This record gives sequence, structure tokens and C-alpha cells, in this order.
Amino acid sequence: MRKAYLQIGLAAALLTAPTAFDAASAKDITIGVSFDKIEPFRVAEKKALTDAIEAAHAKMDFANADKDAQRQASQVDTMVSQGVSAIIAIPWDIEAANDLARSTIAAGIPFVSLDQALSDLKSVTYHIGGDPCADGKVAGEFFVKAAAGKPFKLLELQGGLANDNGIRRSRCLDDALKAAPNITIVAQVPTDWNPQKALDGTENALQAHPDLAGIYAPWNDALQGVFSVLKAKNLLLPVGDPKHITIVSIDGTPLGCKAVRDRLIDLEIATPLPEMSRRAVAAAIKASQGGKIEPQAEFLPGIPYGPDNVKAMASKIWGCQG
Amino acid sequence: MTPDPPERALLGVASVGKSFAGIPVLQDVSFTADRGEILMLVGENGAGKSTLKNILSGLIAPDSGAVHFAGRTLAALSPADADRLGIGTIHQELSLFENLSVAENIHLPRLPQRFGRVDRKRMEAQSRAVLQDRLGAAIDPWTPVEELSLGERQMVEIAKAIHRSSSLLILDEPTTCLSLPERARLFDAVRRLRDHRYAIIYITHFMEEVYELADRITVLRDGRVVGGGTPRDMPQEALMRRMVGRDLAELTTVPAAVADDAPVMLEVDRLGDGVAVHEVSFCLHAGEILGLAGLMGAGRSEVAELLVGLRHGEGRVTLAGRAFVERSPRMALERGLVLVSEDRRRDQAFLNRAVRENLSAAMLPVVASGPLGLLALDRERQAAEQAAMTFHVDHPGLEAFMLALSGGNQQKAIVGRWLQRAPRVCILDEPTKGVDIGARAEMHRLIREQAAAGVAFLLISSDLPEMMALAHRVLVLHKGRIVGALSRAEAEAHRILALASTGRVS
Amino acid sequence: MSGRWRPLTRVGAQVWSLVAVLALVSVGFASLSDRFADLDNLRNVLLQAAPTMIGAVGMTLVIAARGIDLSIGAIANLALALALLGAGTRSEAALATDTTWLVYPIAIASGLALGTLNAVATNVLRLSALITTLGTLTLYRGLGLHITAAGLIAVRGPILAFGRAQLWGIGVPVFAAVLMAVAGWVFLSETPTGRRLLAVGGSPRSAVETGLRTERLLVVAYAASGLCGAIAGLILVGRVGVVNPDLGYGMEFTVITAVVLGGTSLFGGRASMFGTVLASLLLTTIDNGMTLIGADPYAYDVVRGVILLIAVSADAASAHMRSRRSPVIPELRA
Amino acid sequence: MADLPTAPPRVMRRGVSLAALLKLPMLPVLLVAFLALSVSIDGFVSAANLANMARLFAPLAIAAIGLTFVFLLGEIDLSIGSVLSLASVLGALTMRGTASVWLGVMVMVATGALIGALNGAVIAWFRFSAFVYTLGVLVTARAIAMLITGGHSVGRLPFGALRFGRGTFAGLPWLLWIAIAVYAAAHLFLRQTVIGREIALVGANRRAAVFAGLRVRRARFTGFLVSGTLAGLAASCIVLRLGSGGPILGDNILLMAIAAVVLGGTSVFGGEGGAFRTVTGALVVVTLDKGLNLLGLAFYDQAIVMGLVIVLGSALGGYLYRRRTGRA
Repeated sequence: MRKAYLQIGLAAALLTAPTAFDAASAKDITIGVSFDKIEPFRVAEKKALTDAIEAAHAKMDFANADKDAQRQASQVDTMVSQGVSAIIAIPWDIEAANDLARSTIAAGIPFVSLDQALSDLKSVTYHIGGDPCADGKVAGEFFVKAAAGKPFKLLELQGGLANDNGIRRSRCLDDALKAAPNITIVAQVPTDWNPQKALDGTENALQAHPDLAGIYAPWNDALQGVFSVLKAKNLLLPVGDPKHITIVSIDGTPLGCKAVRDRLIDLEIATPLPEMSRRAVAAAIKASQGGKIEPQAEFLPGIPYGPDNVKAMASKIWGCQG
Repeated sequence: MTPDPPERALLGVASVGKSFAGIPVLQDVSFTADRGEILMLVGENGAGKSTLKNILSGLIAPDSGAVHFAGRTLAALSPADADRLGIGTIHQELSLFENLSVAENIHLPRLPQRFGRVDRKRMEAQSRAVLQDRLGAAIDPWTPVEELSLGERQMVEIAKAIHRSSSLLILDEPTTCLSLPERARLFDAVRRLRDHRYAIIYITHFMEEVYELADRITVLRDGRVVGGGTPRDMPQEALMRRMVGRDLAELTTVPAAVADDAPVMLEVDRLGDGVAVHEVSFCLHAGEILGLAGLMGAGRSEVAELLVGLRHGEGRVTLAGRAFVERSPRMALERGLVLVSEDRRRDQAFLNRAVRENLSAAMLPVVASGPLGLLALDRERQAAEQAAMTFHVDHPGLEAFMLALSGGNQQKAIVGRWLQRAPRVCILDEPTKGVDIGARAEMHRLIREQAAAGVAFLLISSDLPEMMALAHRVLVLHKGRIVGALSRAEAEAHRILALASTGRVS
Repeated sequence: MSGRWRPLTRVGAQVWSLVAVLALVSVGFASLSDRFADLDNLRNVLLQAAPTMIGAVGMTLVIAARGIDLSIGAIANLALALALLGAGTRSEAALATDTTWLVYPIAIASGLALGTLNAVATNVLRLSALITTLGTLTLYRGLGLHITAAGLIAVRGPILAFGRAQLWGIGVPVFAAVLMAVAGWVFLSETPTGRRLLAVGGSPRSAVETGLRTERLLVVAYAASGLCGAIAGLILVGRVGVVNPDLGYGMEFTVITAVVLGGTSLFGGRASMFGTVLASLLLTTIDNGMTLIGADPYAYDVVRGVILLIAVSADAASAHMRSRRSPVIPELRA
Repeated sequence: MADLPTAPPRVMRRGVSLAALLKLPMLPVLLVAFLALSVSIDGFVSAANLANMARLFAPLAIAAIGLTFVFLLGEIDLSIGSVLSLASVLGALTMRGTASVWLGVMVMVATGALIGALNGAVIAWFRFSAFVYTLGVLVTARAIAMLITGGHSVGRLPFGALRFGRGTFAGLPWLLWIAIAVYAAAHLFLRQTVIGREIALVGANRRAAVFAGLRVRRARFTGFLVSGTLAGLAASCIVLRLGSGGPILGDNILLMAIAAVVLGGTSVFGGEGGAFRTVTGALVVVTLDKGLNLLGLAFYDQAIVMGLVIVLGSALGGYLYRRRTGRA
């Protein structure tokens, strides 16, 4: 049966080969898209990807692995056996996806990883994603600047403890803070990306440390929980107020942009979603037509912006449009 | 036979029929019961008494026929109907809520209430009225039922039915757990209810109860009414012939004498558990049937449990000449000591497993072979078939669930499970409880046969005629101590009862 | 022999071992953080425990009747989604959904209806509660996400009132939780329907023979559980200000843990509302204390697991102590 | 005693009879679902898709068969998912450290067996409540796996792992062979061994089992041991197929396994059920999971259908079963 699916894969590769010379049109191209999960940010991501694929006149075959590495492997294998032109995947398990990518490529189908980087980038045709570590570092440096050498208590909310993006956003923040011994991380609260847990965590941290100076909320959905606690404590004050708590967030969703415009958070690091999607789709189509992809991996660092420059930056931030 | 046409009496059952899975259990059954009389419904197990009772209490609907009640005709009753019409039923298997108090059990489903809350005062008063005044049972209404003894639970079940009923009371074998005084009080209460113009249907197979209470008798056999009349019309002999459909001669047989040189199989020396049993000592010889009498709660079952290691305790037990120290049911089985305990549903039957597996549950080491303990299924099946035949277990198939068997057949299967192991000593705790006359006679024949073959029996029974028919000697327990040892000649009902009730010879 | 009214039987010992564990945990946290034993923190713990506690009150009724409701978290999600559908209007400018007071009747009616549907499906289709609610867990969650398209919906207006209102400086959800727990206790121990529910849980067979309307009683229990799920959902959404796909996710686990840890038997008929409340507090206190002492994020689950294991050992040990003097061999003890 | 029992002919005949098949409440649902999906999806019955499904089926069926033992006892084991995760982490680390696939598999099975044995011992001898205790193990084992890896999954395993996990033997995926072997062993164990019988009887009526002198503690111990061991074996299947192990690998398996077991018709209250029923239950879960996905439904719409099938399918199965057994 392994032979059978190799054959089908080969056949699919052969079938798509002639179109390689017909680069002007991508009409017969179907891109298999495999998401790790569906949550608010992924909904936006899916929309960006759908737009990009439509713009390229290709078709999309979508599947959601729902936080299950096995299901993702099975879904990608199915797409391969159905003869899609290329795969774009947000891997759930960044280790398992290496082998999935290799076997897909071995079957003659390009494998593009999006957003979440695999542990071994050499195993994919092309990777395009944000740079969680860079984002974390930017956030860390911002806190160092904000603290300005004075004692500074920081609450760090964490997303999924077993999620690579989450881990890196956290670790690189910590690295950047090492330079400033005046900053203490008073608590690292695991939340599983759940705003309700972000709320409880913020409430508890404020209880332990009423003199909290900063909150790191590395995904926009957490902000709602943070704001509601601050509001209850009369601490939801605009940037610039002496009692304002410095908040840095990552994602760049419309809600994040609104928070910046309302001057509620100091810094937002926006993931360039449309650009990521466009590049992923372009690479997938090009690779499926036999083209060579250079460079093989790209990391688009988030675009930092704050209340003071949001007007100027708005055109570059997807969440600030529309 | 019927004094009134069915629609005139309080209750008229007219041509009721019922089948389960195509097998008829009731056919064209008609009878009446009127206010102010006690109707005895007698019949073997499997005769359809329980089905009839379930129809009258609304648990199942008949396939054909009708029930007339107080001038109304109903195709079927629901439990709610029964409740509304004032029909109270005492089920043979207790239908109590162990997690709730006595008072609540008596009152459910209609708890008295005040402003939406349970009216505890009224509930307590009413419970005391029925328990103490009517039945003379000193049971506190707020005790959780799980803390009561079996006999007390039976009294609560009776109190519950009396409390619920206002017109018709159905009692299904209500005395199985009762001591003599409790039984007498129950009979008093039943007679008083009759005098208060209740109709009473009393289901039993105890002959002495039939003749002590009956105003009229209706006999069921194989799902049909086969006779009826007043007690005067139907002497005991005739009644039993009707019930069984054949003559029974075995009641007068005497067990074979124990040989003088029969070896001692079981020797018990100052056995006790510090709670329910104290310093019990006795000897049991091969081929002997030793009765263990006493009231409910006297410690009889506890003695059995101590012997097979279901209870911890002190004292020495010697089994076939060798000390039996590390006691457990498993070791007991290996050494040839088995216990057929009293509560079949709770402690013996695997109701949702096959009859075959129920029969072989104590045979597993025998039908297993090899170091892996593989079961020889063919051998198991043969043994089970053999056992079902030997012990007259009537079953729809060895693979059917145990649940599908009638109570009597379940009991025979369970006794068969244990006797298959050819034990040296067999403890039988109430072996014929809830079993019909035919099965009871078969069970007695079996016990005699096995005893004659050398098995030693320790027989625990509340059924004194049974005890006197079977036992070579009778030990009487009172509050956990042996207060008397009677030879066969001395073992008369009144002596046993006196010893059991007071601990002294009167 | 004299007795007294014992509304909920044989749970005393388990409640005491729970009190002991809760005290131990509290003393531990208090010694590590001086802000733990503080009136403000008590307010926080109570407020954070409120949704769990309310869900657990409903679940106690269901489990007391020998049922189980795996769908309670999914009901929280779907009830709120339905409420937004019925009483929300998206305001593009504010990126939020404006709500009217109608969200409350809609969410509560949805909770009751979804709970009732659980009971009716169990009764009519003659399924075990585990299967029915495993199915409706999947079904309700799917429906909830279908309505919100798995997106995050920021909400404004009256929907926030319940979660955020305060009375004498204490969150209204805390009063709601206490009220629900007391109401649950009174219901189970003092009302005829509550007693009947315990009877059904204690022995379904006896219930039939006694003429109890088992099916109607189950409707009461599951509807109550659905109601509690919806109320818990209202609190969660009210506090955080968003309806998100993860709303109520995993709530059934926390809530069942609280109920069982509190001494209510999974085999029905025995319930302890007080134990349920204590266990809900214990579970919340762990998370609260861990953040207060600034614990390593990976340690949260280790501590949770170990405390669960301690609680179950304490319970087994106390059962052992109690029955040590009984001559009956351990295998036969209840 | 010397003659090993051969498979009795009567039993074999019963094994394939129509009546015996009808005993399986989920079979009609499975057939209908399978037919409907094959008609509506091109390539649903293709070799590639079936092999793909087989690889999803194997670990689920293995874990669910383990859970069946515990359900037969009338108990519950909530820890299988995180035992699976922990085993996968330890096994993957071993594979990477020693470059030996087999050593890794042995570590996974041994981890499962060890935790299963501990669960069994504590529950059987110390009489802990299985629900709360295994819940504690669920949380703790997952936390340990997280601590060991810092939340990362463990990949870059020796090449042999994947070759086996995605390979076939005699036309069928290796993983399916493992599942078949586990099923056969479990079936024989429950049917033909003393412990297997004791497990069912203890589940049917624990007091009666004590009175009958059955080894109750051994039976309960064995049930949890099997459940843990098979969780470890299921971990091996997943690790071999994915080429990675991780601390959240087993998060979904508990509910799916419970669904497979109860859909198959094994009673939650003990004493009734078996390995084959669970296999049909697992088939239903996998067929729907894969089929609905192939239909292209949004994941929440898949959930809606899945929920309806669980409720209505079980109801239909139960109805047919009652009609056949003549129970009102």
C-alpha cells in the first residue's frame, strides 16, 4: 500500500508537471491547507490565506487538525493521495511535521510551512512565519526601556506550555530581560491561550503585587481579560498616566489595534499576516510548477507600533485596516 | 368458587394473560378479592404469582384481559395508578432506598410537605404510628435503612406498604426474614387491616401461614388458576397436590443415620469475632447434617463467614484433621469447605453473565490448565451442562444471562456451583429461601443424598420444619453464643424457638 | 433508639479530610506569600471559584441522581452563543457586540432547554447518561462554534453586568454561587423533589417499584445542571468581556472533579453540597496560590496532581481507620 | 491438565454467526456510515485512504481495548491519555539517545505497564477511588512529561521508526497488524483465561466474586495493568507513525477511547462487554472522523454530525439489541 500511495503521489506530480510551463495561470492548482487548530487568530489567518489563494486563482482544500498531530499527518497524507498541487501547513507538532514534510516532498508535492516553524527547517520546501523570538526580544527591550533602571515588577502571561511559538515568545523575553536586573518577573502564568485564565492570573498577580508595573500579554485575546481586571481595580488608565501599567502584546488583530488606538497598551507587535500568506501561496504555486524557492526560509519579524505612531503605521498593520 | 362477579368485588382479575418472549406465564387467570378478606395466593415458583403481583402493582401490563377495581375497568395499571387507588405492595426483593431514612422510605413517593419543605414532624409521627403502633417494631424513623438488619428492613418494607395502601394490600412472601414475634405481630396487623375493610392478597408457600390467615385460597400452577376455596374446603394434602400436580411423599423421610465411626470433618474451637460471634465450638462429622438455628441477627451467618474467612476472628478451626489457619474463601474451596450464602442477589449471582459462567465460577481452577491458566471451554461447558442436569436447573440456554432464570432456578444453579466441587463440608445458609415447594423438596432430597455420600453439612435455616426434616443435631445460637445443642429427638419447634428467643430452656 | 434527621448520609469523614487538605494548602501558601492570607485575596478566590462552584452545584444534583453531565461546559458555550445571536448586535466601530438585557433570559432559557434535552434524550432513547452527554458535549460545542464561527467576540453592555457587579465590595457572582449552593443544599435535603432525586440515585429499581417518576426527576436534575452551566458561562463572559471558542472548554472535568472530591458518590444517592463547595474552593485556591508565590508555570500541574493524590489518600486512609475495627474483610466493606 | 485446550468448534461457529454480529450495537451504524461515505466521497475506499484510516485506527483501538478491561471491572481509568504522553516522551528520548527503535518501544510499553501496575496496586490493595486517583495520575503524568521536555515534542528519531510506522506488511500497515494482534490477544485473554473470566465476574458482582473465592485484587490489578500497558503500546504506534513524541500527544485520546468503548456497547457498570465491541466502536469513531473531514465540513459542523451520530447511533444500536433479546 505504501507503493500504491507513492504511485499516486508520483502520478500527481506528473500530472501537475505540464502546468509548470504555464506559469501565467494557476487555475488548475489546488493547494492543500492544513491548520493545527481553529481559534480566533487562526480564523483571521485562514481568511488571509483564502484571500491570497483566491488572488492567485488557485483552489483551496482545507483541513483542521484540531490540536492532534496524528490527525494532521493523516489529513496531509490524504491530500497527497488526492493529488493536491502543494501543501501549506501550520504544523501542530513541530517535530512530527519534519517527517510529514519529507514524505510529502518525497511524493513530489511541495510542502510549505506557515507561521509555526518546524524544528528542522531543511525538511520543508519553504517556511514563512513570524519570528516569535524576535517579537519576544522586542517586547523585552521595550520593558527594559520603560523601566529605565528603576525597580520594575512584570507579570508574564503564557500561552500554551507545549506550543513552540508560546515557548519562544516567553524565552526570548526572558533573555532580553537578563540585561536589566531591576526587572523582576513576579509570575509566569500558564493560560492555554484562554482569556478567562489570563483574567484569573492577572487578578492573582495584582493581588500578590499591587505595585505591578508591567504586563506581557503575548497574544491579543489575553488583553480582554487583562483589561477587565485593571478596570475593576481602577488601573485601566491610558498610556502616559503616572499609574498606567505598561502592557505589551503580540498579534496585531483588530482588537489589538483598537487597544493601541485607545492608548490602553504601550506596544503591539503585529504579525504581518497578509504578507505571510501571500508569500506562502506564491512559494507553493511556484514550487508546484517546478520553480526553485530562494531563500528557503523567511521570518518576518512583527511590526512594532504604539499609540504614538499608530496613525503612521496603520497602513502596514492588517488589524488596523477595515 | 367466586362469591361475586368480578366487577362487583373490590378487585376483579378477568382472564388476564401475559407472555414473555413468546412463553406464556399467565393464561386466562381470573379471581376476585374483596374488602374485609384475606386471599391466599399459593403456588410454586414459576407458577406466575410474581407476574400477577407485578401486574396488580402496575409494574407490567398484561397482554390480555382486564383488571376491575372498585367498579372501574382498567386494561393496565401504572405504578402511579396503583398509588392513587391505594394499592400497596410488599415485594419479595426489598424495594427500599438504603441511602434514605426509614421515615422517607415509608412515605415515598408522596412526602408530606409544608411550604414546599418536607414536613418532618408529620412524617415522623406517621412513621411511628405505622411502625410502632401497628407493627410493634421499635425502629427509629430517622435511621438510614443501610444501618438496619435484614429483619428490620423487612418490617420497614411492610410498614411502607401498609402506609401506602388504603384499599388493597399485596404481600409477597413477607415473612422470610422475620423472627417469630415479628411474624406474629405482622399477622396481627394483617388481621386488623382486614377488620378495617381492607382487601388483602397474601402470596406464600408456607403451609402454616396459609392456614393461620386465609379466608380464601386461590392456587396457581403453570400460569393458570387450578383451584380455590375456603381453608375448610382445601385441606393441606389437597392443596399441595393442586400446587405441585403430583403427590409428595418425601416429607416424612428420615435422614440416613451417621455412622458411629464417621470421621470428624470440621472441628471448631472457641470461634469468635469480638462483635457478633463469641466462643462458638462444635464438631461436624462426615455425612452429618448439623443445624444451626437462631433468630435473625443471632450470628448464624457470621459463623459461616468466619469459617470461610470472610470475617477476621479468633479461635481454631480444624478441617479434615488439619488446622485451617489462613482462612479465605479461596483456601476454603481448596480444602473442601464451601459456603452457599443467604443473599443470592447480592453475594452469589452474577446476574448479567451467562448461566454457564455462574455454574463454573467456583470451578475455574479445575477447568483451567497450563501455566497460563487457560480455560478449557469445552470442559467447562460439559461440566455446566452436567451440573444443570444434576441440580435440575431449568434454563433457556447456558449462554443466557443468569437474570433470565427464576429465583428458584437461580438458587439451584448456585447450590450446583458449590456442590460440583465435591466439598467435604458444605455450609448452607437459608438454602430454600424464596424457593418453591417443588424446588425445596428437590433441594432436601439433594442434601440427604450428598450427606449419605459423606458430605458434612452445616445447615442454617429459619424454616423450622426444614430444620427438623433434615438435621441430625441442632445447635441454637443466641446473641452470638451457642445456648443449646439438641439431638434429633429433642429438636422440636417450640424448644428451638424458646432457646433462640431467650437463650434459656423454658 | 433515638435518631435525628440526617439529610445527606455518610459523607462526614470525606468532608473532614477535605477541610484538612484545604487548611494544609492554605497554610502552605500563606507561609510562602504574605498576600495570600488577605481579605482581598479571599475575595479573589471566591470570585474565581464562583463559576466552578455553580457548575458543580448543578453537577452534584445530576450525580446524586446517578447521572453525569459531560455537556455542562458545552452548554455554557452554546447558551452564550445563542444569547448573542438573540440579543446582540455587532458594532463595527467598536469591534464589539452590543447586548441588551435579553441575553440573560435567553442564556438561562437555553441552559434549561439544553439540559432538558439531555434528560429527554436519555429517557426517550434509553441511553446511559454517559453516552448521551458525551454526544451532546460534541454536538453543543459544535453548534456553539458554528454560531460564532470559532471567532472571538468582544461584548459590551448589560451582558457584563452580572459578572462585574459588586455588593459591599464583593462580586455578585460570589453571592450567586453561595445562593446556588444553599439552594442546592436546601433542595436536596429539605424538599420532597430533592429527596426523591436522592431516592432515584440510591436505587433506580426501588424507585420504579415505589412509583417515583424517575424520568421527570431526571429532567429536573439535568435542567438544573444546564441552568448552572449557563449561569457559569454568564459569569465567565461577564468578567472577561469576550465570548471565545474556549469558553467552558474542559469545565466538565473541573466540575466533576470538584463534585467527586467533595464526597458525592458517582454511584448516586449520596451527595454533599458542602463538600462540593469546599472542593471547588480547593481547586481554585491551588491556582490562586501558585500565581501568588510566582511558581514555575510547569509546576502548576504537578502541584494540582499531587494535591489530588493527597486528597484521595487522605480519604482512603480515613476510611481505613474507620473500618479498622470491623471484623468484615476489606473486600466486603462498602 | 497436560492437554492444552484447542479452540472449541462450537465457540468458533458462534464467533461468526449472524446472531453474534447483531449483538454488536454499533455494527448497523458502522455499515450505514461506511456506505454513505463511500458513495459520497471519491476515493474513500481507495487503498491509500484505507491505509491512512488504519493508521489512525490502530492506536485508538489499542488504547480503547485497554480501557475496555477497566470498564469490564466496573472501574474507570482517566490516566490513559497522559500515560500515553509520558510514555511517548520517554520512548522518543530513548530512541534518539540510543538510536534503537526497539529499545524505545520497550521503554514506552514498560512505562505504560509500570504506571498501570502502580494504578492497579494502589486501587486494588489500598482501595483508592479509581476516579479521583487516576485523575490525579492524569494531571501528574502530563505535568512530568511537560517538565522533562519543557513542553517541546521530541523528534528526529532514527529512520527505522518511521519506516516501520508508515510501512506495510502483506499489504496491510504494520500498525494495523499490531492492533489486530492486540485485539486477538485481548479477546483470547478475556475469553480463555482464568484472570480474564475473573475480571468480567468481578465487574458483574464484586461481592459475589469475593464469596466465590475469585482473586478479586489480582483481577482489578490486572485490569489497570493492561490498560496502562496498552496505553504505552498505543504511544509506540503514534510515535512510530509520526516520528515524534510529546507531552500533549495523548490529550485527545481519553475522550475518544471512552467514546469507542461505550459506543461499542461495553457497559459502564461492569461485567458486560468485550474487545470486539470496542473494535467496532473505534471503527465508528475513525470512520466518521476521517469521513466528515473528507466531506470538507467545517470542524464545528463535523462535531455536530459526530454528536448526533453518538446519540442517535447508540439509540439505534440499543433498540436493535433490545428487540433481539426480547427485552421490553
